[in-house]
Amino acid sequence: MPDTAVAGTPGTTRTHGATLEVRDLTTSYGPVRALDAVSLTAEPGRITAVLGANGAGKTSLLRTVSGLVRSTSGTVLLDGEDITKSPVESMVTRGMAHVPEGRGVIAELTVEENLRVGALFRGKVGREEYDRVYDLFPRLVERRDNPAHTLSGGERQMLVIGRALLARPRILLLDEPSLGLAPRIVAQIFGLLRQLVDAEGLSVLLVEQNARSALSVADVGIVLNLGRIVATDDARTLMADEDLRHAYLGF
Amino acid sequence: MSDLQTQGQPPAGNPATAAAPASTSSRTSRIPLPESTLLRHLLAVLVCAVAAVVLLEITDPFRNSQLATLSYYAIAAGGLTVLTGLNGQISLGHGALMAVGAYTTGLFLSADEPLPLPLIFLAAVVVTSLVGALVGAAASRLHGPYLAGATLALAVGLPGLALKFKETLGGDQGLRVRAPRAPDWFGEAIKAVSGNPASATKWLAYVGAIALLITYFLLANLVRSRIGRTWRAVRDNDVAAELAGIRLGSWRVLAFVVSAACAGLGGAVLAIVVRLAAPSAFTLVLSLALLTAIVLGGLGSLLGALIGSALLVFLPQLTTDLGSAAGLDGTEAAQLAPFVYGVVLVVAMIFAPAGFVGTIRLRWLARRAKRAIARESGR
Amino acid sequence: MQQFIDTTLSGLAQGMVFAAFALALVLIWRSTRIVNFAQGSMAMATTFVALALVHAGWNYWLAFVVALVSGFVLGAVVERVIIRRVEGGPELNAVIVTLGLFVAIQAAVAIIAGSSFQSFPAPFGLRGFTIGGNTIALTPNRVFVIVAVLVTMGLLVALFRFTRVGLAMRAAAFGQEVARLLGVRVGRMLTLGWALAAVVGSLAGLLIAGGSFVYPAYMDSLIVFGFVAAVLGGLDSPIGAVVGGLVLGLALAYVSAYFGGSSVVNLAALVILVVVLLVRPGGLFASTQARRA
Amino acid sequence: MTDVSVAFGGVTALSEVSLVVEPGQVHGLIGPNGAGKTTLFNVACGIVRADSGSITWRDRQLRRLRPDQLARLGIARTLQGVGLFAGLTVLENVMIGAHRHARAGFASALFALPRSDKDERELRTRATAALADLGAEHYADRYPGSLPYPVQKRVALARALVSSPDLLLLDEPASGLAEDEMRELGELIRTLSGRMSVLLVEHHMDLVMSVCDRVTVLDSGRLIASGTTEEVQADPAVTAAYLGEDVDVAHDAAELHSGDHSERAHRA
Repeated sequence: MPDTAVAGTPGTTRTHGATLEVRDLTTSYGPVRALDAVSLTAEPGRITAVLGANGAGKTSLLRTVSGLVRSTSGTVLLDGEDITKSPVESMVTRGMAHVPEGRGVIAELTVEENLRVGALFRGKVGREEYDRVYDLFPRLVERRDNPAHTLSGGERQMLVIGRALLARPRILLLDEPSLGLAPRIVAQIFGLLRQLVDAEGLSVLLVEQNARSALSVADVGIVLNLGRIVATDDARTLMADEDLRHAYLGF
Repeated sequence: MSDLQTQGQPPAGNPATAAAPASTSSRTSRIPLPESTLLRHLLAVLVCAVAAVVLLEITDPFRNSQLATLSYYAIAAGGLTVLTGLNGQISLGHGALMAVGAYTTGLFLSADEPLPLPLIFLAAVVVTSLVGALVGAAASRLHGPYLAGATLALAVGLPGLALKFKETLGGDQGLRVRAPRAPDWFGEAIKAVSGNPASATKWLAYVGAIALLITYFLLANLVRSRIGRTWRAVRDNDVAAELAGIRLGSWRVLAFVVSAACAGLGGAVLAIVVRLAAPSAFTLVLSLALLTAIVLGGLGSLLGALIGSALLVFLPQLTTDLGSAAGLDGTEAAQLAPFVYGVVLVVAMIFAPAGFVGTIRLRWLARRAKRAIARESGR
Repeated sequence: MQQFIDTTLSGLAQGMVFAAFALALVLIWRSTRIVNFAQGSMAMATTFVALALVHAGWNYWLAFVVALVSGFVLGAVVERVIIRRVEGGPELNAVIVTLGLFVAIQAAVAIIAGSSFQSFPAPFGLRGFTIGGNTIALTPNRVFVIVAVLVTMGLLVALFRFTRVGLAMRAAAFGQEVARLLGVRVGRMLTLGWALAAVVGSLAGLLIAGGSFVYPAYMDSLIVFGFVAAVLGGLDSPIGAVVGGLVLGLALAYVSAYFGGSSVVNLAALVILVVVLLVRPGGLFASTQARRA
Repeated sequence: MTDVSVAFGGVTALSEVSLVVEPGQVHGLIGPNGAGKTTLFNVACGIVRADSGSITWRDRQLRRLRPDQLARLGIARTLQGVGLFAGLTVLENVMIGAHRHARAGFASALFALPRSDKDERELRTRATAALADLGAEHYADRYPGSLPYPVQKRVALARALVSSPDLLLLDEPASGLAEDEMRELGELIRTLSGRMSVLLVEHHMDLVMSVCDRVTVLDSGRLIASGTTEEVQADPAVTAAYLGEDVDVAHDAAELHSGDHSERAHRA
């Protein structure tokens, strides 16, 4: 196991990740149904990848899970506790970190400030935890005092993942981390994700359009189409499946 | 979902199951109205004119003068309804635009041999329209708070001109306006209609009523036409409007000009009714009162503007009386009216953003839609 | 020369007040995309609180502090009870609501305190310092005005830069959704933002009232000047608001001194506003670059 | 459209993209999220001005024209979502679409001259016909907000069609539709192609592949493939753009940690 990056990092007192269970979740935006009775489970120590073309409902799924959008019906359970109606602000204290689509950096704040916002709810956070993020992403060190809007796409992605880690999540929701990034950078970020999951046992629910990259790192793959789950399988099996290609490309 | 099924099939041509009865056809089935917009609107004007004569003749001189006041508020509010309600541009500068009309009228009337009144009114309208075109051109690139702030600056800044040009505009004291006398035929006509004596107040009330009727006739024509529809389209979704071939800037400026023209006429009527054009008459409070009138009446409805204006005229009276009864002294009681305006603006925007007329209309529409859906699913 | 120096000094002092007022507008705009047209009325109301206390025999400074605290409370209540309902809705609705508050608060104060002119005490002398036998337009009170605004700005910078609450407020203002996902109580931060802005606005009201007359409409032109100053600097930029306030203060002082007196000051502000909006709609310090990225 | 490039504050959204829409054809424009499809659309209808390159329609240079001018030249567009005027009835919405055919001016409207009435009647007839074409004439007097989403989409389409455009730009017409509605839409688009040229942005591949004559594929602001539907389906670059490439995750992660600057090089 490649553990060069993560081994020996301080502050890994976390015991285990959290189990996220979604049951019959349905979400509508006005008259448009974005999610139709979706059920899935994300388990500790595993990366669960949700795949599908544009408009399949992937982002709606994450937004409903974290409470940004209210579901029409269905339940979301975190370690067995019903969090369907919990306010968004409380999710992070329950151990859920949601990294939204489009690299949700706060553009006006500096890199360091963005990181600090990530740990705000925890009260005082030791310097070593910030250093740990900078160790993971050495590229951020030199940009520390630059406003986040000056960062490149890859750097932003590193920043938001680092920021999410500062919240010490037990489950990480990632929305299209590959969007607009060069394949190399995507591979790097996914690789790092794998290491984190293996080393610390957290759960990851990864939403991706870039199916091959996502499946190469994930344990389980779920394919959404028009708001419905059309396939759930082991990542490796899914990779070889024609259904996947069809869901995406229609041929 | 039943809608989809009705949709998928070719129209059955069965009027009983048609989604919504065409409002025009249901209207004509009850009261036969002429097809032509012109005739229809002229008919309405005629009815209103008769009503106005009756109203003015059965009420005392004090009420007459109140109705004259109502007419200039309603004229200006009608213009503001076009701008804010139909076109979505807010203006806090309409008080200042009324001032332009009032001062123009005052200046023309101060000539040794003044022009006939209609010509003077026309001049006031033209001058104010020009100012409105200028303001509108600047405003067409602004939105929401920026536009509000800019027109606010206009409302506060423009009266400064009157102070600056003391000799012609009379400074703080304002410009005395020589209200024109009633022509002889007017007295005879009134005597023939009701037997009442024809006072100067009555004459001014009639002038106001005529100006109001003409304004609302023309505005109603615009609202009903392609022009009004285009304004509403620009208000609702400017990108989609532009994609449909509408040049946003020109249409916004046009709305401002029409609106300013009304403000100018309102100011002109105000000048002869009050017999004074002074900066203190055109403060920000006037602009805000106009805004209250149209919000209260329902943004975008001429009838709403008229009702709102009526409240502007009669509400201060009512609240002042109430205030005095509650033991407030005169100046304190006079402040109750603006207090109510303010509270009304806040409450209306929070609880009934569609205003008085708008809320009723929305209720009706919702009921109609519900009925239509019920009918479809019953099929 | 003497006149020029005097004009500049009084322009600077005026500009400082405009800057404070503009800053308050910008604070609210940044977090809620609303221009608070009621800010002048709110500040006026708190000034009347101070005046009532002074009349009741309180010490000026105590009254001053109570006025600022009442500003804080008023701002918080207004946001929580009223503004919350129109936040994020059509911008026209929010504009109309703040205008309604503007009128209502002003009228309420007039009903309670009367609409006559009342003199408001100044904490420091109103006689200019004497330098080399000439009395210049810099009075101890003006020094106080300038210092008070500078101290307030310093405190705000410290709050936003160095405290956790300040960071949370900025996060809430710039990235509502992200901030919520990170556990920031955005609603609470917005309320706090309005409350702080109301304090700064109240400060401007108290400063401009010092040694002068107050009446319910005395802040009417200040809301216009504050808005012009804020737009001058670009509604998004606190530094822009300060610079815009100073520029406007100086410009108006010169206009008043050299072109036709105080009657055209309002008109001059209008002209400046229109020119800026037409030439640089985003203001002189527009940070559109950051917004777009 | 030749060599069109657009950049937003240093970020290149489109890089030297060229495409030709033939008269009477349906041309599909596809690509993954963030590929630049919407930007290209915005350039074509004038909302965004291209930094370089040229856009020609019937020998006219269009690059510097505003959307309303383009609309008057016969280029109509639907918006993502629906973009209807909420305060106008369905019929009025469609009548706005016919704006470029209106003749009566301000004066005739102000005085309600018969000319204005006649004009209104003509617009209404046109609009009613357009609604009837799409089977939505029942809804003429309703307000868009009270209608089901698929019906709103039809109305939006009717609004674009009523101007009898020569070029129709359809922005994700199938989003939010169920499968059977999508099939109807496909048939409709096919019938349109005889009357006008259609440029279609869509991510429902079934629809694109069944209605388009030619397809252009964008990825990261670049054109990666263009041709008939069969040609595009067979193109490995297209599959790679959509599904991503196989990558050796474990290997690359180590590189990230060593702080290489490959991304900078890539972006340059």
